[in-house]
Amino acid sequence: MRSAMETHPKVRLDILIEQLAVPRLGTLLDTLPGVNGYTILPVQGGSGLNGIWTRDGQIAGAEGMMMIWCILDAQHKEAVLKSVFEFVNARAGLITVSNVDVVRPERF
Amino acid sequence: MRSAMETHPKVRLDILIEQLAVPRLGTLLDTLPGVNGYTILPVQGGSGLNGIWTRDGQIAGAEGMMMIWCILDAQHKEAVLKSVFEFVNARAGLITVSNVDVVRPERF
Amino acid sequence: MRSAMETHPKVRLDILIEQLAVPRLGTLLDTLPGVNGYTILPVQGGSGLNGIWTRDGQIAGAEGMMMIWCILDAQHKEAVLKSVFEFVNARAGLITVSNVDVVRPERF
Amino acid sequence: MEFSNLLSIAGGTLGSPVVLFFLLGFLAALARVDLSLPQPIAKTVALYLMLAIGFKGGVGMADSGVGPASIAPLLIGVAFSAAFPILGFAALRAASGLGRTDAAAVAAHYGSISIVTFLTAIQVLTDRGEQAEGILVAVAAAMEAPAIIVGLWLASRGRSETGAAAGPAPEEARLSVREAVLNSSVVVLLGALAIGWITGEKGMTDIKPFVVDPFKGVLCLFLLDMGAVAGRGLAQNRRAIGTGTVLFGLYMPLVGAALMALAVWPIDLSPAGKALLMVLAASASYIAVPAAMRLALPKANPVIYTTLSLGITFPFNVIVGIPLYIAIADRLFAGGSQ
Amino acid sequence: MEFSNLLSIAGGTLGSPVVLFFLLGFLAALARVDLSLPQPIAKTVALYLMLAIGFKGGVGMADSGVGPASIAPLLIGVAFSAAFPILGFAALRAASGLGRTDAAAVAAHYGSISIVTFLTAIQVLTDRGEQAEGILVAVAAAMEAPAIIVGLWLASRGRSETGAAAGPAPEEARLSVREAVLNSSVVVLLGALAIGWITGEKGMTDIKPFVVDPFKGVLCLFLLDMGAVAGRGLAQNRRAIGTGTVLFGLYMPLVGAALMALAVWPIDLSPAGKALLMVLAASASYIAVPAAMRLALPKANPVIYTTLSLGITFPFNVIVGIPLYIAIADRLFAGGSQ
Amino acid sequence: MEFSNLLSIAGGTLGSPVVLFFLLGFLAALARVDLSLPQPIAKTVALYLMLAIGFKGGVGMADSGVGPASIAPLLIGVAFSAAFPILGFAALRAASGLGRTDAAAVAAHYGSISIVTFLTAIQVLTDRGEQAEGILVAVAAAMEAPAIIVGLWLASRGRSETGAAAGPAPEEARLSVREAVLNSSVVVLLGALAIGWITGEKGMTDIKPFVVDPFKGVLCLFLLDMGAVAGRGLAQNRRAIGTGTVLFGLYMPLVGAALMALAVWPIDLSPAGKALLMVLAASASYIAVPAAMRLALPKANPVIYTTLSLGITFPFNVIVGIPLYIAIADRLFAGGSQ
Ligand SMILES: Nc1ncnc2c1ncn2[C@@H]1O[C@H](COP(=O)(O)O)[C@@H](O)[C@H]1O
Ligand SMILES: Nc1ncnc2c1ncn2[C@@H]1O[C@H](COP(=O)(O)O)[C@@H](O)[C@H]1O
Ligand SMILES: Nc1ncnc2c1ncn2[C@@H]1O[C@H](COP(=O)(O)O)[C@@H](O)[C@H]1O
Ligand code: NA
Ligand code: NA
Ligand code: NA
Repeated sequence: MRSAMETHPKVRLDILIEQLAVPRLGTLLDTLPGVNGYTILPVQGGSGLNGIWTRDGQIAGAEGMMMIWCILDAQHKEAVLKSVFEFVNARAGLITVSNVDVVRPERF
Repeated sequence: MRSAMETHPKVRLDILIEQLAVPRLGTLLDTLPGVNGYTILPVQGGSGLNGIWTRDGQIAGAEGMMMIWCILDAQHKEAVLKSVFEFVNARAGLITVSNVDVVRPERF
Repeated sequence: MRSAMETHPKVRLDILIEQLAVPRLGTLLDTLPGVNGYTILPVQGGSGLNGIWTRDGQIAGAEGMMMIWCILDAQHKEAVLKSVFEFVNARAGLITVSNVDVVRPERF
Repeated sequence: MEFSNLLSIAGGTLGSPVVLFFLLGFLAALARVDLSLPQPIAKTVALYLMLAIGFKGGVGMADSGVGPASIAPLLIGVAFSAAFPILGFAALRAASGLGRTDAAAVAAHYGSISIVTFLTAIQVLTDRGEQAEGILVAVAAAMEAPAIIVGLWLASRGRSETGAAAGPAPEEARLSVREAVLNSSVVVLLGALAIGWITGEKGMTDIKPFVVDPFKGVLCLFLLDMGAVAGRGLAQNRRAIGTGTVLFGLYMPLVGAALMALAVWPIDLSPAGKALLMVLAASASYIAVPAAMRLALPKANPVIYTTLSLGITFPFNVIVGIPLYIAIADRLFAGGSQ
Repeated sequence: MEFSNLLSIAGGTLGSPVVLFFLLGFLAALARVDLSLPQPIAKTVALYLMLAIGFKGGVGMADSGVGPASIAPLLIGVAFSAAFPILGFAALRAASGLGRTDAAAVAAHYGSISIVTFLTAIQVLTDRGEQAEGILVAVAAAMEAPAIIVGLWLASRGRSETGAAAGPAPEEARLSVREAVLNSSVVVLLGALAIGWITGEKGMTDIKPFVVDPFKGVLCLFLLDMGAVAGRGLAQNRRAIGTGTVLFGLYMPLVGAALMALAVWPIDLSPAGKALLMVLAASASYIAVPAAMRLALPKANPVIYTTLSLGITFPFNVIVGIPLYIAIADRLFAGGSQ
Repeated sequence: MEFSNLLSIAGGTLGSPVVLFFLLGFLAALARVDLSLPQPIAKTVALYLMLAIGFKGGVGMADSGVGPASIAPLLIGVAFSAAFPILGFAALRAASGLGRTDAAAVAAHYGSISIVTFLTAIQVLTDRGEQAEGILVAVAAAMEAPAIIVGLWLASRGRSETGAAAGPAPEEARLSVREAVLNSSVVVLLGALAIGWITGEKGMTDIKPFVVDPFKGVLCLFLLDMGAVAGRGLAQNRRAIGTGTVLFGLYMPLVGAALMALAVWPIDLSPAGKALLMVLAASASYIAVPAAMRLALPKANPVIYTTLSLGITFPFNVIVGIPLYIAIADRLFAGGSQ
């Protein structure tokens, strides 16, 4: 008997991006074939080449980043990564790609 | 000389789930053999088959998701995944599985 | 033609640590060779050997953890992990290590 | 004169900062400018309003005493909350084309009540110099749960018919009802009611600068947020719900208010109290019931019930409904006594 | 008459909205309904209360002047905070079965003070028409750090004994004390005290509608939250701490208050001021000290010290202790002057 | 007498709780103690202040009417906002060694306005018993966007020169200007202005305990936060910006205020109104413009423009500038009428 918990390989993108740009990135993702959804996680602060920042006390959204978590099928990886990288590279941000397994492959 | 930083393979689950269901998922996880802990991360918003949502302005917990991060030993992966998938599949949510290394294997 | 989206392997650290200790961990990371940045994500709650906790209602920072996300080059993995583990092991916390790919290798 | 009375109430309502801030948030959202508050603030402002309204209700009960006359509105409220979802369910199944689960979920919302609509109506009445009995706060709280129970029952009747489990598992249903009955809004509302009752006028003197004086201003801020959330939901999802369903969100409040007007006719209650019961009947939940449905009926589509109750019925009630119900109550119930 | 006086104070306290909201949050938590505020709100409400109480204290100091008589309570407070942990440590080691590190961490909490208990007592006194000297706010702030230093010293004495490092590394200890002395609550408290002192009655007129009028209502909201957090901790962890430790959380406040009553007997201070010093002595920290212990003694079990100070001693003081200490102070110190 | 007048205003400003709380947050940050508020609170307090100041401005407009005289300050404000960045850009390119993109971004900040500085100045005037025309709120709002448009134009002129795209893509520029014009602060400010205008004194009576009474106290809390953020930025980044740039942050407000003093000389406006226009001219944006620059000019270094406007010019204006501009306006414009 095959295990009921068969899993299927997919690709995970983690995109760190300025929160001001999140709506536009969302619009971009919504149009990309192969992207059926994404999830936005808040970021509290960080450190990088441009120094340290924190969300505390800020009234404007000017400073501050968000993390986008997006699961997709490997067949769309190349094209999605290309579009997203183009967007992110024009501003402050990072993208990492990794491999994950999921249970319901048809969602992605 | 062996390295002091020997690492050990473990399994990482990322579970996206409606925040209303988090207490019950927590209760479930607490009873599963092989789960010694889990961590809850807030989620700010997202997009999926049911459209876009955001946490902003919401007074009720009805909308809104959380991310559960759980590290466990590979030997329990199958059983834990089965139980968690059953729970998550009945509602809105996603699970991904990936491989990580840890330093202190006995914690998990 | 080589793909424009060539990716490069890097190492991802996820460090769960008490939020009170985050500034000191940040200071430590800033001094470690090979660490060019890190990102702090808020944590809402969790469960472990010391029971359940949640951020809700807390006025002091005494309870509460943060997640540190740090991408680095494999060549520094061993040394960074050693220093960070020493720090984290003295207090409540977890570290996981995993493999990711990035587009711009020179950032890390 | 009646019509001019309605117009004057409607004018008073529309000229009130409370409603204007709601419109500001709503219209800005339709123009894609988001004026919503950060979630921790929105939740706390809601909690504050529960606390304040509960406390004031309790002090009111301490002042005027709670006689046997208070039983009638409580019973009417509970009965309405249990019966109205059945009517709503039938209407949705007949005219809106929703499936059993979605229809049951939506119907539960309309049997239950919207505490924000209730608050807004209290403010409009206060601005007119009218005050209702403190017990109404308890009635509002008591009207949340019955509709949920009946809604889940309506959904679960599908189970036997279809073989598949359309309704909730019994354990889920039990937990969801507990959630609805014991959600933090209701507990704060009833707890503050009890504290107001215990401490009475002395307690009121103590915390009046917190619960009374800034109340209306805080309500403005809150309705700015509610308008923003309602408008955002409408802008995003108006295409996701059919015309029959949208119409339901407009006529159902009127039906509810009309039925309630009949039910409260004979009982001993101030005209303001009767108007508030009509408002409760006309309003649709968007705190307790969406949460309960999410838990107990995860397969019901939240976009439908949320957009309908928050994006359509709530603005309708704030702008059109409340002045209308008050004018009708005025005409029906205050006429005789004046 | 003394007993009836105690009863009347206790009745007054229990009938106060502030304490009733605390009980609401506490009892709801025991029934597994969480009424806690979102963290950003809880933190800001705490900050507001520090700001308000500091500012009022400063204006009080500007009004009445700060004479050499203010030195005595400051010195007594600091001495108490340094000495009391030694007594607590001995009691815990003898009767509660805690290890050195845990005992030291707990003892530090009881030498230090709870600003929320202090605020509640001020409110109870204000409700009785009594007012203490403004300098008491500075005394409260000064009592935070000494207990931390002594607690860390008690923990570190184990180092040489056992070989293993029971106590903190010196650098950790230094940073933790800095953290405790310069944590944002203390800085806002003392900063607002200074600003109140500088701006005096004129400043008070300016911001009275913010720092005075809504104060008691905000305190109700805050104690609702504190009750929720205290009850939640107790419900989750009551089995994690032994009976000897639980008893410590009940008798230690009484011992502290009694010792403080003796210490303040001879000094020149209002009865309300003396009552407040007893409250400070009886209360256990749950802002500064837990943070310092987390940092400097990561191996001490936070469940023990948090549950004890917040889940046991804090409710005990709010419900039983404060009326008791005030009644005693009344009897001992006001008797002569009346 | 003029000098003593300046001193008395400066003394009054420095002795005001509002400025003292700013200093508390600022100095604590320099001593590495962070008194900033959690972000949801900071955002909401800012929103509250917009709402309150807008509403009061609108009621003021309803009271006194809005005549053709209101056009002049509006036009002057818009013209200033469009022209001043050109001057600032030239100065930065000549004396601060900034590249084109950074200079354009900074210059846009100084043409635009800081609403917090504006609020602080209104409070100082109110404390002196002076009140400006309600229309000034609309002027402040109108001065945000022109500077952004001109700033982006200045940056984009580099495109053709260098080949590389120094300026924003047209689509980015359009969206950023929309963002600046329709950011939620501006919409709330103008929306509340409209609501105040519509509801007038009646609306004011309704929500005065929310928008007026606690206003100054809330402003204290807000400036505590702003001081903390300004001080933190300065402490972290003072080495990242050159002396020429720092000096720009000190002389540019003086230049702006002086030019504005000339511009408003002939027009029909209260001395308080003229003083406020000088304050607007002197102040640099840190809400709308940083956001627009982040979006439209991602390659401009945010450390420079944020540190300069928030860490240098804002404290300078709060402590030195506001009393100075008011004293000058007093001398120039009130002299004749007294
Ligand atoms: N190596 C890294 N790992 C994780 N996050 C990073 C890393 N480098 C930069 N970041 C994040 O990206 C933000 C902007 O980076 P930067 O533009 O280098 O200042 C930082 O504040 C961090 O939040
Ligand atoms: N492919 C995906 N990657 C990441 N998150 C997703 C994905 N699909 C859905 N989600 C998240 O799951 C939520 C519910 O999805 P859905 O039920 O498809 O609307 C969305 O709002 C997202 O937060
Ligand atoms: N296996 C695990 N997976 C994910 N998070 C964990 C795990 N174990 C512990 N944690 C997190 O670490 C915190 C402290 O753990 P503990 O010291 O075991 O109580 C918990 O509250 C969780 O947030
Ligand atoms: Na209803
Ligand atoms: Na104590
Ligand atoms: Na300016």
